[in-house]
Amino acid sequence: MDNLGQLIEALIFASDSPLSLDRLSALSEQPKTQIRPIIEQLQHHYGASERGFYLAEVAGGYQFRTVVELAPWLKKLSKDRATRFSRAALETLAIIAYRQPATRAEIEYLRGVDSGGVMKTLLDKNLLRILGKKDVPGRPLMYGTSRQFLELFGLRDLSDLPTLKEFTALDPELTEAAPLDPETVE
Amino acid sequence: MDNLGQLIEALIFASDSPLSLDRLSALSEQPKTQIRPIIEQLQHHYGASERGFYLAEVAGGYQFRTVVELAPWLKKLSKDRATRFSRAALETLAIIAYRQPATRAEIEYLRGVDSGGVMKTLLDKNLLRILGKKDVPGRPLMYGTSRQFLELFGLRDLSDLPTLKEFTALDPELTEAAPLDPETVE
Amino acid sequence: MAIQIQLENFSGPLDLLLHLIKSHEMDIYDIRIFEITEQYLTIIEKMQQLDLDIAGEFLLMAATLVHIKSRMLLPVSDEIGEEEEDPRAELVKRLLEYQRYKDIAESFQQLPQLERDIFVGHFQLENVLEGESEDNQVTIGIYQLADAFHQLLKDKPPEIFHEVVRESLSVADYIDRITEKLSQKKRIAFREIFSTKYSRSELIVTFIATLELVKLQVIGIEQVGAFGEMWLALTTSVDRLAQISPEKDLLTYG
Repeated sequence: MDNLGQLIEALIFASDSPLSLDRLSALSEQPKTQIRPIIEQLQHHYGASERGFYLAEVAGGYQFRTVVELAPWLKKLSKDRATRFSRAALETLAIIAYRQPATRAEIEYLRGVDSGGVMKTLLDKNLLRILGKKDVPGRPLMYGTSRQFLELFGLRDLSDLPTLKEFTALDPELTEAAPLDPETVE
Repeated sequence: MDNLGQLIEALIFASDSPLSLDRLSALSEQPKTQIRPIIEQLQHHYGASERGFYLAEVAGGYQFRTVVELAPWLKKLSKDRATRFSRAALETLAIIAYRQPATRAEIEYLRGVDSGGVMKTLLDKNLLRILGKKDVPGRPLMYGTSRQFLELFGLRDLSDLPTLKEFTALDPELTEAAPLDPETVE
Repeated sequence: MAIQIQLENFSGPLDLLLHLIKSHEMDIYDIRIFEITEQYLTIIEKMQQLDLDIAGEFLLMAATLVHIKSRMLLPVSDEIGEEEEDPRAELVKRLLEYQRYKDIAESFQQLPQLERDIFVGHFQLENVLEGESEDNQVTIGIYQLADAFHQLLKDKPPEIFHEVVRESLSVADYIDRITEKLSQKKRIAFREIFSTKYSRSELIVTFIATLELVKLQVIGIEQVGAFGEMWLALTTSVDRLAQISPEKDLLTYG
């Protein structure tokens, strides 16, 4: 593969949107007549040898795309990553970690949205546990974090969690969030 | 290229972070012994033919990356994507990379300046992580570098960092990180 | 020596000291402390005259230098047999160690950096994510956990708990306002639906109205990146909007 071919391949690879012939020509500072045969070569290369991706022509430009047949396998990439959580899960976990024992109502008040689903997921993943029932009318369940939670975050115990004060101490410009209930927070 | 090869290539291609052998094995539902030779094949394929990108081993996994020689051309693609690191940020990163787990006090003693703000920025960029609290009075938070740090600089792991000996060998005693004066630090 | 030095150009007092040592061709192990202290103080004074803010750390180092200087002036007593430590020793150690991390930082700068020199692909997984609600994934660690909690508390003034939203502010009205905005534009930023003129109660009702619309699956929310802008878009036709109106009466927030 010659140098221009290498460059065109890398440009298409690295761009986050399809690159048109015009753009490729501008970026590589080469005339389109030079680039066209390279595109054809690349299309041939990736098309012929049954590779994992091919050079697609989309939206007036060129872009590498994974082959359609592999979609069922690639779907799994976006799921179950141990260290990746949805924002909702992270928020819920954060509230429970810092305010335990916490009731669902408290969590939903802080998050402002229904949190039943995400709490169920966290319970299923063994990151939460039920601590008992709260002695108030309705006797709601109280939740806390589990041993697996500590393991996931590499904490020895809950006192290893940074307090809000320590957290805001990092940046003098961060104003310390007013704790709702100072006793529970710190 | 056989089917498993095609799948492995597509998985690595489509993932937004490096994929380890373990993850590739889990995603493809094939034993690692099957995957290892495929990786080697891919490394060979992309390495030998001077393509625009190659299969890099980084942060404990595999990822396609553009070849470094093309940097001057590819830069044009990244108008505002690249993060420019300040000297302060790089110094802080350097200290933490080599001395982790490091406390904020240690970092500030070495740098001679308040480093809370710059540490916060690095934490926000996921380049640092909190490792827990140190077992000394006051239990200060300990910091270390993250997987994203390895990805940023294309390191396989921390041992890929140049050894301290390679830097300013003015003092033969300084081959290792100098012990800090505990009184000044804590 | 012409004082062209800008403190901002130095990452701290150690950096400035190293610069002075180098520019005066001194041996770092045998710093001429009188000379260096004088140089250092001149710079600091000049800065003060120019009314520039000098960070406390620079002043602290000035004090340290003066202290070392004064200790150097003390006669070394022969009576105490023990070898007395060079008053400069601690500073030298710090300077050497700092110099080293400064060099490492410089080498980091030279390393090929992702998104600056080296790039990874940005792929379209064909037919993969279509129709799938891509839960906004975030990397988590202790820091992210603490940050999430901090954000929640910060965005939540404590008093709201017992606040009763007045009858005059009906969620239904605000639902109408949001859907009206959305039917004019294809998608709008989450922040845009909150007028800056809104009172806190109005902000809350607008927020509840947004949640209600998401629950009714009339609008969708998408977020680019972990803390990126959130975008709202209608997921239903304008015709269907009319049908949800009766349900709005059931909303009990008003």
